[in-house]
Amino acid sequence: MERVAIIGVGQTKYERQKTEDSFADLVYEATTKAMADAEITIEEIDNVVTISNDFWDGRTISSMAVMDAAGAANKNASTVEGDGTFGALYGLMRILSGSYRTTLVVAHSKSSMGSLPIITNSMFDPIYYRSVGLDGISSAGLQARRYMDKYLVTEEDCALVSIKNHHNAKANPYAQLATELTVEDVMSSRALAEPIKLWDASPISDGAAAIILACENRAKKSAKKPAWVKGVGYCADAYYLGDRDLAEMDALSTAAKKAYSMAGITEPFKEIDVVELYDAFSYQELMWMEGLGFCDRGKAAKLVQEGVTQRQGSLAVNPSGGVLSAHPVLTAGLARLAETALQLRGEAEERQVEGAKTALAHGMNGSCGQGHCVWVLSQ
Amino acid sequence: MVQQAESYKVLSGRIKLPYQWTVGATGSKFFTELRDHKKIWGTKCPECKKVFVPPRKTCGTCFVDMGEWVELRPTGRLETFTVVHYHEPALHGMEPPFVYGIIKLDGADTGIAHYIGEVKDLESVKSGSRVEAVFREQREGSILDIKYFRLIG
Amino acid sequence: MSEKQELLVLKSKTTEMPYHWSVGREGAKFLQELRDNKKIFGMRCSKCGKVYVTPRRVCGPCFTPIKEWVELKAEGTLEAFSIVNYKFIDPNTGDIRPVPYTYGYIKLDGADSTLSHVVSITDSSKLRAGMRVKAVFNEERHGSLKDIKHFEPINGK
Amino acid sequence: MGQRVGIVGVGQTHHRSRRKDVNGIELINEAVQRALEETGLTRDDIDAVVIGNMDHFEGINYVDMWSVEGAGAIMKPIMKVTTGGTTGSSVAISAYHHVASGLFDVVLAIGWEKNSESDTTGGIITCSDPIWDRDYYAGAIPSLAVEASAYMKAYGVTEKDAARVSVRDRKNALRNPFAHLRREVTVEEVLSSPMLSYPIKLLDICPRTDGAAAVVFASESVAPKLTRQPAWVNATSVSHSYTYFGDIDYTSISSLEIASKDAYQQAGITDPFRQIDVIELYQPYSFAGLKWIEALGLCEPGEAPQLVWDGVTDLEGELPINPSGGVLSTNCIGATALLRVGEAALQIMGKAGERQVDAKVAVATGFGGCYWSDVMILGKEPR
Repeated sequence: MERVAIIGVGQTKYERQKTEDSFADLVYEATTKAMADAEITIEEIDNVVTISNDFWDGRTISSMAVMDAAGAANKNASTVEGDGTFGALYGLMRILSGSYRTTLVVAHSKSSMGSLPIITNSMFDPIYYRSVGLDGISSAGLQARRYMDKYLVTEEDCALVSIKNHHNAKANPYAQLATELTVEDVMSSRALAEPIKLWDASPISDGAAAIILACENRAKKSAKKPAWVKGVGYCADAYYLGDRDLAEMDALSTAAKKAYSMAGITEPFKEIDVVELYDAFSYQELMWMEGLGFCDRGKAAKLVQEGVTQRQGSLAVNPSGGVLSAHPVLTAGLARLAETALQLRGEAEERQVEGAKTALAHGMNGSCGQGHCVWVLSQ
Repeated sequence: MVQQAESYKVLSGRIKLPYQWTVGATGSKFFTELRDHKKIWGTKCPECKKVFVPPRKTCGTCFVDMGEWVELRPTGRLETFTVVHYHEPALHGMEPPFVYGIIKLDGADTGIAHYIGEVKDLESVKSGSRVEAVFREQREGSILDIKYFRLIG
Repeated sequence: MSEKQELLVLKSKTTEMPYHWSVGREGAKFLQELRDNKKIFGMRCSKCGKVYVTPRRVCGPCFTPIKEWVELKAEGTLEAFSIVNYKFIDPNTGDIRPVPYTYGYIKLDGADSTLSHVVSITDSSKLRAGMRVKAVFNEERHGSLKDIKHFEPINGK
Repeated sequence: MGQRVGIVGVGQTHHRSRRKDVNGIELINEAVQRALEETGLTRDDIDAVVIGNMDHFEGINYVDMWSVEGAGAIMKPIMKVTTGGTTGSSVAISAYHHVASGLFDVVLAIGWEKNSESDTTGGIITCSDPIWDRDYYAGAIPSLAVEASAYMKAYGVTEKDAARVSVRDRKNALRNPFAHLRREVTVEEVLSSPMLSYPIKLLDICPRTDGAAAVVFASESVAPKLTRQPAWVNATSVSHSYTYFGDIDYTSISSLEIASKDAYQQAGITDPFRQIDVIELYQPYSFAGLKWIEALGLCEPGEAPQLVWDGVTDLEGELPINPSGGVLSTNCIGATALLRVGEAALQIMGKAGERQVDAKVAVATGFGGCYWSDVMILGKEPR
């Protein structure tokens, strides 16, 4: 694969409700920040990929609303759904195909705008599933229970993830929920869909993120240290929840294997220094760590207990505070990529993982982690 | 809920469109059997031999049409469940706390997502529990013709 | 399967999806002026000089932030129009939208882009592209584009 | 540089106003199975899938995830591309980049819509800005009417001229077993059909359709093994400017001018009328069959009616346009632009059956969003 790198990143602060800004305004903020970061002009951006979702945006062809704000006028632009990692993949392909040199990828999310239960209920097929009324949280409850039953993971194990990530968020100026919690705080928080409680769940967030991808020639001249893309993989499992063993994550393992083989990684736990993954719920961080091959099934909780995944640990997971501390749905994956780029540059400030040379960013699509996207990046 | 800002700052509105979702011949057979005979049918893949409930026209993995219908008993095993503690009237009429489960019917290889009803003690719901379907009196040809599953034995 | 399989269609029960769209600072100022002072403001791009009547933070072609406000007259030219005379569901209400009505693109004096709104008359013989029209404001205004009741022809022009 | 890419197979459903016998997933599966059959591939041979539609037409969120069983994407990479009317061409262009990038060798592009499942105009209205446009916007017809009126006024074009375009496309559809509307119409019928919004009448405008299309893209190392004559992708271009409806100049389809010029340059086309052999135009209404072929540079402004009356764009003419019957005969929106690409590919591959014309270079276009245009050029020779 030809070498491609992230040469600029921009994020807004993630907040519960950004009343003053339309979602196009958020796109403009993230875009201009990424351009400033890369020290690049809009003329030098030769194509744009935006991330939109017509349900979350309350608008058909929602990408139409952000074309001006993304600087896409008179450029080849396209739009991908998902959490931003999939859109970034398309941006990557457009460079690898030899068609473009620099892709701006920008995602926005105003999760505060719509009804989260109704929008997530709309993920379920209208014939067999939707009328039962499942939504993003209750379906996750089904998965959490299955995973915890099968691998004897406890609610306290999950609480440790929540404690770590909300603590990490204190070092991240973009994060929304930064606080010190105890196991007791998490355990006694309001039950949503057992075993998921309020502090096991991510918040509703507004915010945007942008990255600029560049071909090797351009990246070599980059103002900031490029974060090189070493491997990518993505994969989708079966759709109906009842078709899958919800404790397993074959799609994630497949995506990770692909990304690792491209990146030449054989021992992910040893070779990867920092991980930003899509922890929409505390249990998911444990599951995805296992799916990513950092440990055997059911053993992630032990790594968390031992502090291995702390920012100072040997495998820092979500030093940004992760999705648990800010969950702008359509942006959250791209934010993971932006954070890993900052880590590899050594510019993650208070949340910097020392000596981070190789990083992994993870994104997700659909309910209960049906689809996954894995990126491996290095200095 | 979001804060109510002045209308000139935040426009409150809605998207309200009517939908008529086509069930298709395979799903229609499933629903009419449920409605007319209180029977649950699945489809069986001729290649991998998996029995899909709810039924599908095509096996998504083997990518062949599944012509064979298999009648299932209304009993099965609770694969997983969750007790829901919030109220969402836009989505269903259930009062919290109530229980969702994924039920694998005897003889089926896939699960069905549904309510677990008649639960007197929430602690009694366990993964692996035996359950049976309870049908509605008034059935209209939808997945809700099964009122819920209840614990047995 | 029997050859006479009845084919079912499921009608949606939950069709209403509520949204709270942020107008953005610029749009909010526009709507506030409309509501409080019956004034229509445009925004001028400092680079290309274009005056946009739909307020916005950035000029798309120039990719330059727009800061300057320009008060516009509440009258202008009907650039183009179309008499809508077919039935469809209005997604704002879920019901059939009343027709006929005249959908028009109005270029307010001093603006370079158009505003889409309704024109008061539906008689095609009395409408022509290029005719002069003015905004008629509602007495009760709530801070939305509906504070303009409609545009109507300016007599004799 | 990336690898060269060719289309090796096309599958589509028999398009209908309402397919009550299949749900959306099953509809998609029909097109996918046909595309696989056509290429002699199995599901295992597909490396990745790209899919698109417009969410609010069926009310299904995360369609890529929902569709996997029908799309053949279980345990495979799948991505959803969404750009409104241009979705089908955006999906095709995305599939091209998937393969050209070198990450994949065989990629399936899927476009679909089940327009019978909701109110199409109501769904389209939700594409307008909720604050600035949605209260009065009435779908695409009024803005197209504006374009048509301005065009008629500028060049003395008549409603009858446009009717001739409808007559051509509906006649061509008779030769396409997959087309939705397969009944010939006369100029008189078009002119006397109900007026929707002057000058657009019922028979000037596209129908709404249930249907799906699946197109297989393959790399240069694989494509020649799968088919005798791949349809090589010679150019792709996109013009998606504009955010607000009020900014658009409805009297010119500048996006198509920009996109086609760009595509011609990539494909080495300097004289489009001579060098292009067949066009599948995303033509949502009859007047576009005149004005937009001028935008494509086939003739001077105002000359299109004569070209059409002279039969030049008929199936037997020098430059056939819409041999498939086009959008006026079939319009399953998310599939519509992909069908243009698929039909253009069938013409290059020599697999267009009764609607086959002699073609070395074919052009497919997409239209949608804020007057956006996409162009893809396919050829017998790779570039």
